[in-house]
Amino acid sequence: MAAAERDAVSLGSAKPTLSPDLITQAPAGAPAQELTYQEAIRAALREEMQRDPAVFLLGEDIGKHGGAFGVTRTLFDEFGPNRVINTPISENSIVGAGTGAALVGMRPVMEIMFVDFSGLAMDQICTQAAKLRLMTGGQVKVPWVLRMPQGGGAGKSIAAQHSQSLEVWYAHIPGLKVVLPSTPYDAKGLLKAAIRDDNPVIFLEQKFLYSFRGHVPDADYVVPLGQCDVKRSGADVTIVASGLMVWYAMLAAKILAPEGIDVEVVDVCTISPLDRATIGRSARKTGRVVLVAEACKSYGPTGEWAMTVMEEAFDYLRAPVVRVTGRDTPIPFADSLEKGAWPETEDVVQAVHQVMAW
Amino acid sequence: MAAAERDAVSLGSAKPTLSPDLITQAPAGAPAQELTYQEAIRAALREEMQRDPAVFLLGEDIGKHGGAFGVTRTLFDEFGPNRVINTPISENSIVGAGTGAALVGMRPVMEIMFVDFSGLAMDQICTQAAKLRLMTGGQVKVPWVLRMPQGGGAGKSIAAQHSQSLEVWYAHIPGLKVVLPSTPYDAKGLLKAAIRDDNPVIFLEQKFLYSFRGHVPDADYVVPLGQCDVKRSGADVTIVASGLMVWYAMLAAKILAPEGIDVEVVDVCTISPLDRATIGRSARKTGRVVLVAEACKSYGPTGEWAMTVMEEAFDYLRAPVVRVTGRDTPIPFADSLEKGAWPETEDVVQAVHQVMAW
Amino acid sequence: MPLSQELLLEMYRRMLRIRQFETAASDLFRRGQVKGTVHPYIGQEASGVGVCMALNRDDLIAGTHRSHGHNIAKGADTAKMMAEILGRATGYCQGRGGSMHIAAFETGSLGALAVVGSGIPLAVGAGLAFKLRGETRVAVPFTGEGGTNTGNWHEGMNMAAIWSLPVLFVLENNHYAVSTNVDDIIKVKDLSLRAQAYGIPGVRVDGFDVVAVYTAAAQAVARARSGEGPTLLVTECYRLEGHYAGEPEVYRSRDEVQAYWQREPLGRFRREMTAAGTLSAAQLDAIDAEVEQEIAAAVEFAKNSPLPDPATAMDYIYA
Amino acid sequence: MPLSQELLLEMYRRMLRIRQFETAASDLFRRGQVKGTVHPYIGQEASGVGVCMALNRDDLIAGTHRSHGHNIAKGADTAKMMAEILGRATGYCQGRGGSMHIAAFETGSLGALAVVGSGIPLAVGAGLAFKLRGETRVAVPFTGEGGTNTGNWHEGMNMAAIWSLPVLFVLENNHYAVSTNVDDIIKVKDLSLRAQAYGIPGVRVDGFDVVAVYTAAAQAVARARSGEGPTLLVTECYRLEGHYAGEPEVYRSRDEVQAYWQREPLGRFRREMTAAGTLSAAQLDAIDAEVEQEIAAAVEFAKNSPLPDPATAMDYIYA
Ligand SMILES: Cc1ncc(C[n+]2csc(CCOP(=O)(O)OP(=O)(O)O)c2C)c(N)n1
Ligand SMILES: Cc1ncc(C[n+]2csc(CCOP(=O)(O)OP(=O)(O)O)c2C)c(N)n1
Ligand SMILES: [Mg+2]
Ligand SMILES: [Mg+2]
Repeated sequence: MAAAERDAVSLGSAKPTLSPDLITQAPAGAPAQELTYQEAIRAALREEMQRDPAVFLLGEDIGKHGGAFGVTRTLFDEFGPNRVINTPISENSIVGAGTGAALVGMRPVMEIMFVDFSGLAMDQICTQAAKLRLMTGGQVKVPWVLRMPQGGGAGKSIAAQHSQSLEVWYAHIPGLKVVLPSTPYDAKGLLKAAIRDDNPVIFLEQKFLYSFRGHVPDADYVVPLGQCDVKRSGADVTIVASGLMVWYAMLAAKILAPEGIDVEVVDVCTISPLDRATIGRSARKTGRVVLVAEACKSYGPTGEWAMTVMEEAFDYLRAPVVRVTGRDTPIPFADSLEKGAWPETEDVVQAVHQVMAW
Repeated sequence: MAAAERDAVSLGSAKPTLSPDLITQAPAGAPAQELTYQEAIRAALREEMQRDPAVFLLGEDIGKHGGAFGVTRTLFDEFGPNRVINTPISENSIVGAGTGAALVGMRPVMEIMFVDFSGLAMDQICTQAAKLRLMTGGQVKVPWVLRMPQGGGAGKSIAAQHSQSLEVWYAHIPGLKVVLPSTPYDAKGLLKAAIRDDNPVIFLEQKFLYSFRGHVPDADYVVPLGQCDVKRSGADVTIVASGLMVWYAMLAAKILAPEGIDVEVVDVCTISPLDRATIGRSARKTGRVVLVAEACKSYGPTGEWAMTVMEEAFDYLRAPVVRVTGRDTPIPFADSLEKGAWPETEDVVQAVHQVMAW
Repeated sequence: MPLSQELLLEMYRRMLRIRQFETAASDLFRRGQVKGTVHPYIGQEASGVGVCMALNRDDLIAGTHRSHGHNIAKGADTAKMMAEILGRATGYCQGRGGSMHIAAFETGSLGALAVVGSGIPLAVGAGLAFKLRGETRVAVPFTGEGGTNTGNWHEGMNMAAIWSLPVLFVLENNHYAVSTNVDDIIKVKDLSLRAQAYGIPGVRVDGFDVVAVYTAAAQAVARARSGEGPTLLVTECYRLEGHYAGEPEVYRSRDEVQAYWQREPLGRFRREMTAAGTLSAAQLDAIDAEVEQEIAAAVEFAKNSPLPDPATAMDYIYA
Repeated sequence: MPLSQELLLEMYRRMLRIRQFETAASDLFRRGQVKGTVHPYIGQEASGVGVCMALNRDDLIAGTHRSHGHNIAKGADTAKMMAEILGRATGYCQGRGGSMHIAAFETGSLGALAVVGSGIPLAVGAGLAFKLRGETRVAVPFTGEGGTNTGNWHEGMNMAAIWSLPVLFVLENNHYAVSTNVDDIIKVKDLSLRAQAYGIPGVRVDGFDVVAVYTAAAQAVARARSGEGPTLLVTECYRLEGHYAGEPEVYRSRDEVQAYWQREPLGRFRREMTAAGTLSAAQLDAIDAEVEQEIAAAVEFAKNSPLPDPATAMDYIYA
């Protein structure tokens, strides 16, 4: 698992094209430091645990070991076994226990090592936690966060049961909020917002991004849930993307600028509830839309985004919405097959050319 | 549970507007009998069990009791305890055991009482069965069928944990096929095709439809998987729907005909793999599309259908695609709240007026 | 030491409340006035009451699809419960939950979850919170014997055991899971044996004997409060009605059911208490009259209560 | 009766194959030639070999994320395995599976599933099929001690028990689940006790002693074949390497690991067999040379094999 992490690191840096300066968010001047996505998540956990004694961590090997990707490393030493709790391999009950603790006033932050394993916990996540508030007529709320690494990136090679992007499973269930940050800045701000939110929040972490760096303010801040973030504003075409795909979109924008194509990039950093207004506004402005998601194509997130464009901007469309997605396949192990299973920046560039040429 | 069934029956007949003659499929002349959707499913199970000794049933209370909705009633007496096997309450392992049996040459047909409980079995369904063939480089196949009642219909009142429509959870996972029949004829033909298919097939049964009647041929027939079925052909507007919503669409078509609006109804009876060609052909013909699904709106099936229309028929669209869906809410118990949680025929009629008026 | 008259009378009152409530609810259901389904707790009254009388108001129970009785045993208001079952705005869940999700948080509930086994980890999590905060409260998940075959049960028992959490696992063996007899789905005859896999005590009691259940529960609760960890308490009872009101029961004989009716907990309690002279028939008759009135009033209250306003349909989806 | 020289030599050969294979694979991984991850089986060789030598070719094993050893023990070809780990078209899974999903169906596998516990119900289902068809084959799911806390384990044990299926549950207690020591996640010290919850026999053996494992497995397999149902076999061994090759191991001391190295199964086997004069050093040395060559050849074969053709990317998604 940390092997996958190591790949991410090496490959992350071996891909100079995907450089941190593609996205700058920390307000100029304000004191900030450069953190990786992984460090930013850890910083959010630490600060929220310091701020609120009700916050505690629950998950497999999150103690000394620091979890599958080292995200919680050092927190066990800092907060001890009552705030950072190692569990047995019991995903459904980890989430269920988190719900029970939340029902009596705690604010658990749980980790499932890979989103792929959350199939074991779907009942507690979607059928219990998401519905408890409504089923009880508002007698209770379930304030928890479930952190789950997901997705891949060229050359991860951890095959079919450790590589999926499953945001749609959760985004389709009312009562849940679903977040997928693309940058260290967003990761920290969104996680703080998620921990302070009174609803069950699915916090997805794109594995390949763990090693990505960015400036993160020292000051306490939150990135509000429920909003898309325009990472780049442009006049000619809108790229709607989330997670790692936002970086591909930004890189594509950079590649396309010299051709005189001015790209706007809308980051769906909260997958659900979906900020339809921002997507609609951008689509009406540019009239051309490309959707990019790492998840499998069919019944994936791009469908909902496309319907949103249809509902919000139909009369403004100058070309059909085009999508770039993961292939409809379980992720194969071998490099030579895995490569084609996920979108690449080149695919995004090509899709933009396609909508511009329409 | 059979209480829900009883409601379906009574309400089914209490809704004269939804009469069997809205859809006729059995070839005229050929010997046929009128069966309910439930009886048609049972007939398919019986005939396939007679045809192939490798076919057996696995599920909770499917023996003498006949399952939550009585679908397997009489089969235990007819085929005995080695072909109709009652299980403990262990959904994940029921599916996993089915997979293991399928790997060694059996063709299990499993029942999970309500699709809502399948959250407990997502790992075995989506992360194991769906991926085994690819992960093993084609060394094996997993020929099973998983039957799951889903959905509601006005006045079912079984609340948040017994009323969901979850086809998207499965349709998003490559390796699975997902079926949702709307009529007794399709239910029998699709189930036979599913049992003979060499892949894991999710066979969803709309609970409110169990009591619906239709003519079913006596002769052996299958309805091939992977195809949409044009239930009504028309020139002015296309309604894409599945399950119970197909009946609302047909009824809407009947209501709209006198107004001179000629509706085409495309039944997405195989949710996945999606027959994009048929949807595209119809959308290009009519230029106006209404999507109807019982599932929750956000990240539900209508998104993928909308994207398909975008990809297949953008230049032909004379109005934005409009959708009618379930509300983004866990299903509440009380009649007065439940009513609005699901689409009604009136909503479909209104949506058609909307696209016609564009 | 012997139990006080007051306590014994309250046990009888709550058991009778359950019996009358279930009878009334099943009746309303058969007459089509209750939608959905009703899972009667008749035959298990002594189990729920014996356990809940050993709890404090701030101890929490996790319920199931069959939790009318658990709520009433914990002290819930039968009028608000009947209103919930009829889907009225005045119900505990404002009509959103209905029979299967009825949960009175004001009297100490963690919710009633209709997915078998799913309530167990909630109780484990509540117990974990109690321990982390140094509270002496106890969490009590109720499960049927069918529910012990779910993964949740195993995972929850193990977690509570390794962290020695203040949890009392109550396994109500009413002998059936829908149509399935316990002997067809569990090989061991004594279900309390299952505690051994987790290194915690397993206790088995006559679930028709409210005093025996209370005594065993009180011991386990004391153990939990003092930090010694969880206990598995198996109450041997019987589901005297169908799985749901009106269920055909093709899988068991009338004789079997009749035989168990001879042992039903209310009649037995009255016989034993009056025979021993611990309680008088007059005392119990008074409660009979009182409860009959209470339930009749609950039905009236429910019937006269308004349905939830459709304008509130989107409330309570998010906090 | 004493085991034949031939059998003993084959046991040594397979254990050594595993040791050498894992050493070579870990080495390739550290040098970046294997992508993803590698979970070495070193320290558990006697467990897998002892069990699999007691099986027929058409008996089936269900593997885990750590199943290189299980496959080799069952007789898989090390060249096709190494090719799979390097993601080559000549691998058992044509490069689609890699280390975590390596499964040689030709020598009797049900697959290797990397979601802990998920292989158990598959074996139960295969056992069910064997029973329904009146076959005398046996299904054998391997699980680590960490895996016994999954719902799958409980559900599978119960199903196999109530239907008395021909299943041998092998619980390999290598003392760690990633960084978590068994004592922190399971309260009972003797894991074979867990069989009692299901009314089936639980047997515990020294997992470093291949003959002891073989003998216990053979008995359980005979029992299963004769229709007497499942057995839980706990093999006490140790994970001598990190959870995955190169894993930092911050959670345990070098001394602890060193102490266990003294007991590792291959040296022990050689010592005991030569001391007792059952096998000669020369016989074992010959196997050492043979296996060293075999594994070197396997690495060569793998390195020289082609990667899967991208044109085949959509194959094997549907049958
Ligand atoms: C996970 C799951 N599977 C199936 C069902 C359908 N179901 C409802 S109650 C029940 C039987 C439960 O038996 P038991 O645990 O003994 O409780 P009892 O009904 O006897 O109170 C079943 C199978 C369910 N609600 N949840
Ligand atoms: C359900 C699930 N949770 C977590 C993981 C991550 N993980 C991989 S191996 C492992 C430890 C398994 O321990 P054990 O069962 O003892 O097997 P061992 O690794 O010791 O062979 C974990 C937690 C997983 N693969 N599946
Ligand atoms: Mg029961
Ligand atoms: Mg282990």
